[in-house]
Amino acid sequence: MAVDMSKRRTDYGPPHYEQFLPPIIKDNYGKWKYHEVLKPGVMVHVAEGGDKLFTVRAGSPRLISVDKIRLYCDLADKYCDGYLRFTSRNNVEFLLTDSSKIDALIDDLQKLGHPVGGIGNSISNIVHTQGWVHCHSSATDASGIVKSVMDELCGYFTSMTLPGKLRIALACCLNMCGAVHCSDIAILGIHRRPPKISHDRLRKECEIPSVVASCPTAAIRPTTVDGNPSVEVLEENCMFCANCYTVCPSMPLNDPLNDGVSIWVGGKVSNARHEPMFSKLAVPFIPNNPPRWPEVVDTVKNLVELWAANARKYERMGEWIERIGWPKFFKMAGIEFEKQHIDDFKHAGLTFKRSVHLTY
Amino acid sequence: MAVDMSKRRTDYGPPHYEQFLPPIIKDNYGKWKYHEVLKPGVMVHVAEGGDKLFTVRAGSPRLISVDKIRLYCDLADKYCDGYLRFTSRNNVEFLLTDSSKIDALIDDLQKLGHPVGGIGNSISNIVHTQGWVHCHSSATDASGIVKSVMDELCGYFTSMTLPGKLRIALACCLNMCGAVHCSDIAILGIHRRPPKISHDRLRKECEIPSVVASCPTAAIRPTTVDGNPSVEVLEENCMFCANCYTVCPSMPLNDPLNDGVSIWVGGKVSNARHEPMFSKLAVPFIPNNPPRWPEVVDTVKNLVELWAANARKYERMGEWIERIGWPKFFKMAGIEFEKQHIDDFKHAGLTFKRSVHLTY
Amino acid sequence: MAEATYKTPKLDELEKGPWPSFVTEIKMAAKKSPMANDLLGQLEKSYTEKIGFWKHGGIVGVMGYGGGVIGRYSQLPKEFPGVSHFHTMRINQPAGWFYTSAALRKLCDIWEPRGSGLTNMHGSTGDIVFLGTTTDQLEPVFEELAKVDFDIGGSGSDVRTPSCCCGMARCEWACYDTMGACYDFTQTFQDELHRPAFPYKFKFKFSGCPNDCVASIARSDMSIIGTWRDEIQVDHDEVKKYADGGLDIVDDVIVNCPGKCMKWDGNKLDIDNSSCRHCMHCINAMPKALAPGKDRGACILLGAKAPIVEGALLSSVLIPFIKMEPPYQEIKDIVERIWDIWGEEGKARERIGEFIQRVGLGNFLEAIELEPVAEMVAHPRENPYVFYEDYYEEGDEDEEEEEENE
Amino acid sequence: MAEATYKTPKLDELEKGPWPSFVTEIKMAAKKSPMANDLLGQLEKSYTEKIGFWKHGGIVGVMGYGGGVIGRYSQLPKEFPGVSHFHTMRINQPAGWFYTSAALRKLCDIWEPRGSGLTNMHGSTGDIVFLGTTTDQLEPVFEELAKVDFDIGGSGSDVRTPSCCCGMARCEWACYDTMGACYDFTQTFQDELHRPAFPYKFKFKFSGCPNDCVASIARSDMSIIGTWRDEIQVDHDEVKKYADGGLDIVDDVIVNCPGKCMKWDGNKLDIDNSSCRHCMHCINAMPKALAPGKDRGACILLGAKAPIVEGALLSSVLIPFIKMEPPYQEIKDIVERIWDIWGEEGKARERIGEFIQRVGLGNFLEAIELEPVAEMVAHPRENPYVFYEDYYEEGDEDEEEEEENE
Ligand code: SRM
Ligand code: SRM
Ligand code: SRM
Ligand code: SRM
Ligand code: SF4
Ligand code: SF4
Ligand code: SF4
Ligand code: SF4
Ligand code: SF4
Ligand code: SF4
Ligand code: SF4
Ligand code: SF4
Repeated sequence: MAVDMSKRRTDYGPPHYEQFLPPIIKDNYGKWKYHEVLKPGVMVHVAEGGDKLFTVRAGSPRLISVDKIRLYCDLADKYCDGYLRFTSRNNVEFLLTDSSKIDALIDDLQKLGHPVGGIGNSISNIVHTQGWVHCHSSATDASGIVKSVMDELCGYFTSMTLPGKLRIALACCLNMCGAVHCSDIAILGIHRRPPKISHDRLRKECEIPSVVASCPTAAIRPTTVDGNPSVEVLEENCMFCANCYTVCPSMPLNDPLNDGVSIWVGGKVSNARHEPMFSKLAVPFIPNNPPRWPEVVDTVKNLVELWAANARKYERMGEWIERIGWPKFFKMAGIEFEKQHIDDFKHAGLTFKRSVHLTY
Repeated sequence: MAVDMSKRRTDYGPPHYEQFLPPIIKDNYGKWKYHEVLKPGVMVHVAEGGDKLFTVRAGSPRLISVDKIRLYCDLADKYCDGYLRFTSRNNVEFLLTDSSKIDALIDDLQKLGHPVGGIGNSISNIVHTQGWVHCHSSATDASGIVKSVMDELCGYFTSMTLPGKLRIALACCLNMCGAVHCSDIAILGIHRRPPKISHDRLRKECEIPSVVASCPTAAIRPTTVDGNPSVEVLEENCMFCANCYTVCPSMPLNDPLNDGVSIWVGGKVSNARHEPMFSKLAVPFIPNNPPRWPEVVDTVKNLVELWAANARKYERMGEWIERIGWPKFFKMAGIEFEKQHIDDFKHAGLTFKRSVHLTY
Repeated sequence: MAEATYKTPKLDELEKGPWPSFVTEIKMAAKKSPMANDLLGQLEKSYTEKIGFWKHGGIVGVMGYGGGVIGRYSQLPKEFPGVSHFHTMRINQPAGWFYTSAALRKLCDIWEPRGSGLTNMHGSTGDIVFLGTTTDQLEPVFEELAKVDFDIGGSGSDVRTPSCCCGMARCEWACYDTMGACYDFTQTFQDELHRPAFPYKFKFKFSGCPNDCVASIARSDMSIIGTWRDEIQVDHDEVKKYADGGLDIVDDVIVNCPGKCMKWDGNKLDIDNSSCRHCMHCINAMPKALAPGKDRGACILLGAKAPIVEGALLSSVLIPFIKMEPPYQEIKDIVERIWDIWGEEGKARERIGEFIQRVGLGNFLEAIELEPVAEMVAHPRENPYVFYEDYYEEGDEDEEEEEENE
Repeated sequence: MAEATYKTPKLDELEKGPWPSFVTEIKMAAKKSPMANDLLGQLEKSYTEKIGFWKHGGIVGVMGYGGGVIGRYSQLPKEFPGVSHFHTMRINQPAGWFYTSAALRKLCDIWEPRGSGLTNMHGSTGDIVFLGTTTDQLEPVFEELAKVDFDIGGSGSDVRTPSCCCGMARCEWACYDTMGACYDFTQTFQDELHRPAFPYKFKFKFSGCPNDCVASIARSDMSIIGTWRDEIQVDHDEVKKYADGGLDIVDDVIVNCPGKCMKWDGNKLDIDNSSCRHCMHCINAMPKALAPGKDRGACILLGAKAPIVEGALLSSVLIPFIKMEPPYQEIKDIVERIWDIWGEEGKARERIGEFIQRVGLGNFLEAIELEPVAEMVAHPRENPYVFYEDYYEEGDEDEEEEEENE
């Protein structure tokens, strides 16, 4: 592996985006006037000068093979001079100038098994993470739940019947690689058992002071095990965040009996109407039930449909719940309010109801 | 002082209120139908059966002599069979059944120097505390500022021209014996110099561990002075709360050069419309300027008039500011926004602006 | 009778202006009381030097009681001997602050010869404050008070003198009998009021409706606030009269409704009571037309306090709705359970609101044997740091399966 | 070419249903790649045992770079030798995720022979994720990438790969050139991106307007969100058309306006722009009729992050409004000052948002030489715990008086 470092090219950064822009975009860059959603998954952007750019959006599993990428390329070549893009929610978009080609493209996408939709008042793709496919931390799988949930909600991707946008995210552990903390509905993998310490390995792999310092609740204390320095965990102080594991491999939390999923609701990111909001705990625990996590799918579906049936136009999940109040939400959703729903972390007191603004 | 404890009467509690209620109230207890404000300081409560109770409310300095109480009694005897009460904001109220006597009572009250008003959309009495009259903790006087401010605002007590109620409170130190933390406008006495430790006395008077524990910012450390155990204060960690002084008399914070007053706005208690809110810092510091604290009086008056000129009907100070936004409030009030306005205590991060909902 | 008369040029400034003057009051008392006179002197000095001249605290009281008197001594007893002792006595006010002139005159007659002749009507907590006397007068004053049926109030780490709004005595909105409840609680907790045995003070305040005219949600450890759970009573004719009389039903009432639950078609007011937040605004705006419902009771909240040490708190919901009927046993039982756990595990100078935040509301509820309900929180937790309390060990697998099969 | 084929009854279930299946993708790749094939095997085992089988981390990379590769090893290398190494490479995506088929094909041709043939298009941060390869392939892949002008992205305690919405390329609401800015920042901070030297990661995300289509306010340490400060552009005829077309201007638009600053008389929309909060809602609802103003720029916010360790944060306002013009020097200077103080005083694994909370926003602003403005806070402090920084000593009296006389 002897490489001549002086000749080696580094720090050149990504290719400049301009070379990937279709001519119509180059011509109208910064000159778009308005857009219209023409039908599910299809919108047109009209430029000041009148040029029209048609976008066709298709769902994607995000985890795709190079073969699939090449198939996307084939479609791009066939319909839009090879120009395509991906969205911030991992959908694929084809950029057309000729509206007469839209239907044929949609057909081809559907044949390929990629539903067209996700634009406007629909459910878009689920932002998610690695899960058992790649990550050491995961308390659940990511892709499998996403697939199962989207199978069930696909009709809301390919139509535009909802009151507003609804954004779902999944993260397979508390690190929350994604948008889980600010999503209309969030699915979060959780551990529920304190780290199992391998004292032998810990001695070699980890720095005891940083392990102790890593714990947000000070549950970890230095101790001596069989005459060797190690750590112990005060189990009643552990809330299973796995920050110790991130710092020290000898403290795994993964545990098939106790890992599972929690469901969160009411977060949002956009500034539209209401300021951005965090997601809040709805269902504290659902056991992992691969391959299709039916309880998770049901719960999410019920939440979507409850919102769809009751929210006002434009009202995101959190805005709706804020209007009707959390007690009513729990009642309507048939979810029991439990001790776990009550915040008990640092700013807990600020979440207590400090008024008599109640509904009965 | 030898007292026969067995014969001594204790724990009998306050007299039963019923003996102090006028017959009209006994008759209509719990049977009031509605009320109307007839003119400043005068309202009528109408019972289901039609009985009418007239209330005349007069301002009071709260600190009153027994002579004044007797004068009140004389008026009560003259106009309403000896029945009177005090309000939760220390005003005095006379309870009449004969409306023809109202004007004469008002005349007599005014002769006595007690303005009639404070009902409806007016400024009521200032809730306040002891100050230099009685308390060891005070960073300012209470009664003197209250008198000076009320002299200036008296016209708003005797009229009903404001958009809604406006409630002012004063506390002479951070213990906040009163409603300062939830008032439309609050005047708060503050220290700005760390405790001056009398090491000699401390040794005798105070328990060092409780002194150290008393400090919310951990600014106090045990130390040795001239060979004796004592404490020291890390001055840059001290925010002058005087909790150490409450626990230990040898650590006074009172200091004529640095004590003074801060002004807070936007708090409320009632659940009407908006949930109750805390007051927020408007003016970090105004030096003590007895006997009439003209800078404090000016500041409060300006705030009242700014609110009166701009708030919508019913809108309390805090509701108004919330609608227009704090940046605009600071601009309109001509108050410079400074480092001190930014929270840096425990939940500080939750007060940062975490959206782009800004006005320009 | 006064031993020295002071020049008080600064204080004299405070006799000017339209608002009644506390200086005039002190001067009035000073004519008869050397105490009040020396108070004038010391206060003028404070106004000149910009600092108070009182020593720190001092524990004094009446026999058998641990609270109700605030000891106070001058730093300048030689200069102002009249205020070398200047203790205040807190006298438990009658509920609702109603008096007869006869009762008040008796109090004056007790206080004039035995104290400064100065009072606060009333203190912030609600007591009658007798402002300034000497240690040797405390017991005699108490003796005299007993004769006229007035007892001493709270101070220190005890139940503080409860207070309440005038409620049913004079307000059409009272959803329960505030004065009745305030008196009843005061009597029940006489021992706790007079003998400090808690980690810190504990205040009760009773407001008849969500307008909260005694600021209970901001200033009492337990706030009992009247409310209703059925429908707002509407007199449609009277609504129309308000509209005709110039009230802008949309701008003044509907736009301000936090429940966004009212509609007005120009003729009829329609309230979706299931979304009403019981804020009182519409009722406040149209007292002749609207009234709280008929199924009335109170919401019980816990934990308000001033900022020292952990920052100010408003009370938070403990019982969303409860009927208020004497002897209020259910509430008192809960109060006792609260005091038990707080008394046992509370730190010195830790108010109940701070205690709950430290141990966690969920744990606290378990200790006082109340079920958590969603009304207790503004919203469920946002952080994923949940203390799940049990986990399966490897051997438990069968159990788990059993559970699943159930 | 596959060495073993696994029975995957559980995973096969995930090939059913209308949504495209990742299992199908892995199977597609498995036809050519033993890595992908063994991934199938190990994943089926995870689905059976309900646990992942990856070892903890592992530091691998390409020469001269400290980030961009996530090391991953199987716990079961004997059972699944194909994934004994299974590192991911993060490839810096082109701004806005625009591609030509030609460019994508080149990437596929690099990855197919040298990795699993599996990708994420894209990772949560925005990178092209090459999913799974062996240590010895890292350097060759990088070499090949260099030839087609793709560079590696961030990981570890460095600048993470910046990302942006499509902005001016396809959106009429872009208030600045997100793609231009994203590219420019990425190029400027190449060193910081490739060589981790911070206390922790630092993410930039660029959104063209307050709709924030890359979730910058939730997911980036520095969020650059387009906005405007003059008046919303209104085409009144088009508003009328929306109204005629069935949009309920009052219920759908006005009631939802957080600034409460719109009026509609049935014919004309009136906006009080001085109260507009720039939320975008009215513009979103009527894209043909309304548009952001012409004086455009961005609001810069700081500090978002996921919950570990101190709880999740949204970014908070640092610069309420700034014109966005290359080379964005003023912003970059501030960024450098932020990194200086954070680099010096930040604790290991302390994100900038946590750092600011620890040292205090006021102190932080002083360190980076920015004046505090009211736009930075939702509201001023509620607690009275102010650190006043200077006090007068007794000797200062004259000074004080001097000040007063000035
Ligand atoms: C393509 C994409 C940007 C990109 O560069 O990739 C995009 C594009 C558009 N967004 Fe977005 N948004 C995109 C992610 C987002 C996100 C981020 C996310 O979901 O993680 C948000 C914030 C979501 C949140 O609040 O949690 C987002 C919040 C919005 C909103 C505000 C919605 C709301 O009511 O809260 C609008 C306005 C609207 O829909 O009327 C909007 C509007 C739009 C418009 C109409 C803008 C335009 O004129 O072109 C675009 C098409 C709308 C659509 O998809 O319905 N876009 N948009 C992203 C598509 C993701 C996808 O595949 O579904
Ligand atoms: C007499 C008193 C109760 C008592 O038992 O002593 C009382 C009596 C009434 N209050 Fe009050 N309130 C009294 C202190 C309060 C307080 C406590 C305080 O100020 O410390 C509050 C909470 C203030 C706050 O939010 O900071 C209070 C918030 C209200 C409100 C809600 C106002 C709002 O818009 O926020 C109403 C409703 C209204 O005014 O329409 C109300 C209404 C009323 C009514 C109209 C109720 C009635 O039907 O009799 C009474 C006369 C109103 C008036 O004074 O304008 N009362 N009221 C108190 C008079 C104090 C004084 O001398 O000024
Ligand atoms: C007399 C009174 C002020 C007044 O002028 O009205 C008062 C006076 C004192 N209060 Fe208070 N408090 C008084 C009502 C309050 C209230 C208001 C209320 O009860 O509605 C509060 C805020 C509500 C609360 O309880 O939090 C209040 C919060 C405090 C605190 C802070 C307690 C906390 O938890 O934050 C202290 C400090 C302490 O307890 O050590 C305190 C301490 C004190 C002390 C005993 C001073 C001390 O450091 O020991 C003061 C004695 C002054 C003196 O020389 O007479 N006082 N104190 C009020 C009692 C009169 C009465 O019985 O009617
Ligand atoms: C690959 C990716 C998830 C995905 O499937 O897309 C990912 C994967 C990992 N993330 Fe992440 N994060 C990824 C985007 C994010 C995001 C979202 C974003 O950037 O918009 C977040 C939330 C935003 C944020 O930065 O706070 C995120 C918050 C974390 C955290 C928590 C950081 C915190 O301050 O709270 C950790 C823990 C850590 O850093 O030790 C983490 C750690 C990790 C590690 C390295 C696991 C670890 O403990 O060391 C994961 C490696 C998984 C693997 O085996 O490949 N990842 N991570 C994303 C990067 C792909 C890309 O470059 O495009
Ligand atoms: S959320 Fe957790 S388990 Fe999932 S990819 Fe991120 S770090 Fe790994
Ligand atoms: S999982 Fe989290 S709470 Fe539990 S010991 Fe580890 S760091 Fe502490
Ligand atoms: S606020 Fe402070 S100084 Fe004033 S009476 Fe209360 S404890 Fe004393
Ligand atoms: S005044 Fe407050 S912050 Fe300062 S040393 Fe005393 S207890 Fe600590
Ligand atoms: S709190 Fe309600 S019931 Fe009591 S006086 Fe005020 S308005 Fe009337
Ligand atoms: S009480 Fe308040 S919330 Fe209920 S209808 Fe009236 S204004 Fe609305
Ligand atoms: S953030 Fe704004 S500018 Fe960017 S794509 Fe979304 S709507 Fe358009
Ligand atoms: S952008 Fe938002 S705040 Fe501004 S006028 Fe439109 S809806 Fe109102």
